Amino acid sequence: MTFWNDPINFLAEWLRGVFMGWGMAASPANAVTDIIGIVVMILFSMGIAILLVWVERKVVARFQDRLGPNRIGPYGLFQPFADIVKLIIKEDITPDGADKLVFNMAPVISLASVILIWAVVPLASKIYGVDLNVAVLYLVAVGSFGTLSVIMAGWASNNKYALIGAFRMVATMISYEIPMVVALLIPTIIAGTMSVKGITQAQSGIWFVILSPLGLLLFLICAIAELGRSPFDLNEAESEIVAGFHIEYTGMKFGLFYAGELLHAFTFGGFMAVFFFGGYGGFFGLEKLSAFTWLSNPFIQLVVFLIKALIGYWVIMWVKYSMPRIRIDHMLLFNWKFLTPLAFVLLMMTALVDKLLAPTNFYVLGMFLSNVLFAWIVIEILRAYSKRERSVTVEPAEPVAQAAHH
Amino acid sequence: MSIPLSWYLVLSAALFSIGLFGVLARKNAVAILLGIELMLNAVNINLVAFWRYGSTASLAGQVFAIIVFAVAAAEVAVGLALIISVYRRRTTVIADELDLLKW
Amino acid sequence: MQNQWLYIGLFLVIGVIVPIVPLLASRFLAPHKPNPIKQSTYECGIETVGESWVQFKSQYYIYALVFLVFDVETVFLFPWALALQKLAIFAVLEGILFILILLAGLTFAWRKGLLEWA
Amino acid sequence: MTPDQFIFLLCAALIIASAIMVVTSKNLVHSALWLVATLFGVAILYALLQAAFLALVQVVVYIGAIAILFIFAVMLTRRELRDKGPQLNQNWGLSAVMAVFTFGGLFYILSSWSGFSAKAVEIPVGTDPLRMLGYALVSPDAYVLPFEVASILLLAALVGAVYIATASKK
Repeated sequence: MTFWNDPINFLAEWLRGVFMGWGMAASPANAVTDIIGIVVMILFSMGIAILLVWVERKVVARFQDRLGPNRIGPYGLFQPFADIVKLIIKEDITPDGADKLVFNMAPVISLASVILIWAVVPLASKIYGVDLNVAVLYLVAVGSFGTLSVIMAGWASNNKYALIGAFRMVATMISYEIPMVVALLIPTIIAGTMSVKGITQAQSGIWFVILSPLGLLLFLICAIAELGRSPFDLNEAESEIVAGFHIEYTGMKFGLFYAGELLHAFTFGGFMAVFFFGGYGGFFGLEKLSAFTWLSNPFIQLVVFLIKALIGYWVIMWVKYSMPRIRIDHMLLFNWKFLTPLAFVLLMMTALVDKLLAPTNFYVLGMFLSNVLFAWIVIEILRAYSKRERSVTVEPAEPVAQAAHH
Repeated sequence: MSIPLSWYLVLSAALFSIGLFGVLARKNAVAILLGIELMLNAVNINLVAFWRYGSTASLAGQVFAIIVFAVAAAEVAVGLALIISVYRRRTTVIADELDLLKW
Repeated sequence: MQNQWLYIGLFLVIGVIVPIVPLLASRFLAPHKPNPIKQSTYECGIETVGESWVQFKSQYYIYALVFLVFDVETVFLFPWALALQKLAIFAVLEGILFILILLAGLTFAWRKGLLEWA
Repeated sequence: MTPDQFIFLLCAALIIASAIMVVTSKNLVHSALWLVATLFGVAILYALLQAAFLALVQVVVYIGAIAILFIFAVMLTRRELRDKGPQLNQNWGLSAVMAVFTFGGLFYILSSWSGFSAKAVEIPVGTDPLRMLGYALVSPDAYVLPFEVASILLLAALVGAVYIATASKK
């Protein structure tokens, strides 16, 4: 074991040795090492969040044909630090009539719920917090704390806009959680495990995006909705309710919500990579070839994972900055009348095809073609539906005048 | 696992009693349902503890806990729907004031 | 197994402490000069009217209700999905029956006009 | 005291304290939030009992769905909970006595049972309770019937709740 093929365990062993050298017993030394590991992991995620502030601002600027931050540091890279300093020294206002304890707890829970996800993120085959055998469900469970923090913030602010924003956000989050869970069930079925590391390893041959492209689409849409980002950003429709549930939050408390959202978006990008694009793994088993064994080096894997996660994050940003906002009723109807039935039918189809074709040679082809066929059917149904809708909306030109008599 | 089964059972009994108190003493119907939730959780602690301390090969305890989850969800859904329906008609959720049905 | 959860627990504790640190820093570094205007509820400069905890549209509640039922059922599918590869085809169909019952509920809610934002 | 016991006691203190807050808090939203704390404590207990799946289901179902529904319901029926007057009815003293007696009775019955202070057996290495649960839930000679019945129960609850919630609109 050297630093280069197993950095975390190498450093942990070294630290443990140091602590034992100071006369510590074995189990406290282990505990302290673990705690240091956790702190490093969390600080790493926070470092990413800080970097994301810059990425987000720079990318949105480019989308809108602006320059973005470019004053502090090269390419404005140190802008986030200036932002943090500003947020910390800004006066923190608690509105009158706010429920103080709940008001102060909400941003902490919001960020903590995102940080908790990082306990299971497989950054590389040997760089991860813990390989939980129920990790997929863990993601869903941790997400419910995010929902809770939103409703706490909206309720405690003593502000109508905040409450309305919170209700919209919570309605979106809980509605889209159903197809999200289904989208998570699909990799679980294909890989036969709920451990994210196991799912990554199951993709060493072929990425799940080929086996279930519709699952990926489902996951992406639900991830955007869970994040409350455009086109699902009803929660903070600036023109109506200013900022939604965090309207009354100032200074660092707002900063925590903001950091949480950015980190959450990146984390979703990361999990998109884990569930559908082979996670830290190389490309279609490339690392098994003797010329590419260097791909299974943990540092390379870490870089590969971060690049894939960034691409996922970029797609989420791309959608955010090029889509208009959808009305709340349309958004909820889209989920309950389209996405949820689609998700369940897709789940049934995946389970059946997986079961029937797994022993045969046509597995990959069958899975892919069944997805294509299913997508085609859905598109045809949608086309027929929209044709009918259009024929309905053209008609009322005359009856309107008649209706006025009643 | 150095915790004896009795700890779990006593904790669960205490939780059950607190829930019972909530059900009996609260005025607000929503609060009464909160008490029922506590009681259901007490039951679930027992079920899971008995699974763990009995034979782990038989999954009856876990399966029953899952059924209790489903029952709790069903109870909350119907119970709260009833409360809201009553609230719409009578604009009150105080259980003592819902005394229209006397016979 | 247990150690994994201990690890998650530690992660939880530290994950809560990390957001609190900047809040505390802000408490010591930021000015604190409250006044009634500053602390009033912000509604775009217009003075706030009536209670802030307004009664909201009950449709949100209906969605939450449908969500509750669906959430419970989809979560129960996880053990089935996990064991799927080694299940007999009959058992797979059992799971599919479970999903179909779920979809029947959705169809009911749909037919009843419950999903409409009316 | 072993670390396990320490965690258990912390967790038990959290559960009991927040459960008491649930039944005594004047503000119902606070009650619901305290319920979240209680439920979270119970989830930790499940993790301690090595029922990882149930611990997570507890969080997803109770905190993610049931608690949210409770908060929604409280806000929908807010007119009455402007925290005026006591939240306990006049029989609360009697109720407290009954609760204490229930606890005493349960404690007495349990402590006279022979298995009261049983120790846990180690889960055999190599078994995966979660996967076993997956088989058990859908295999015909195990629990497939309760599983499907639970689904039908939830369907019935959905139908009933929806009917009740919409009937009063007209």
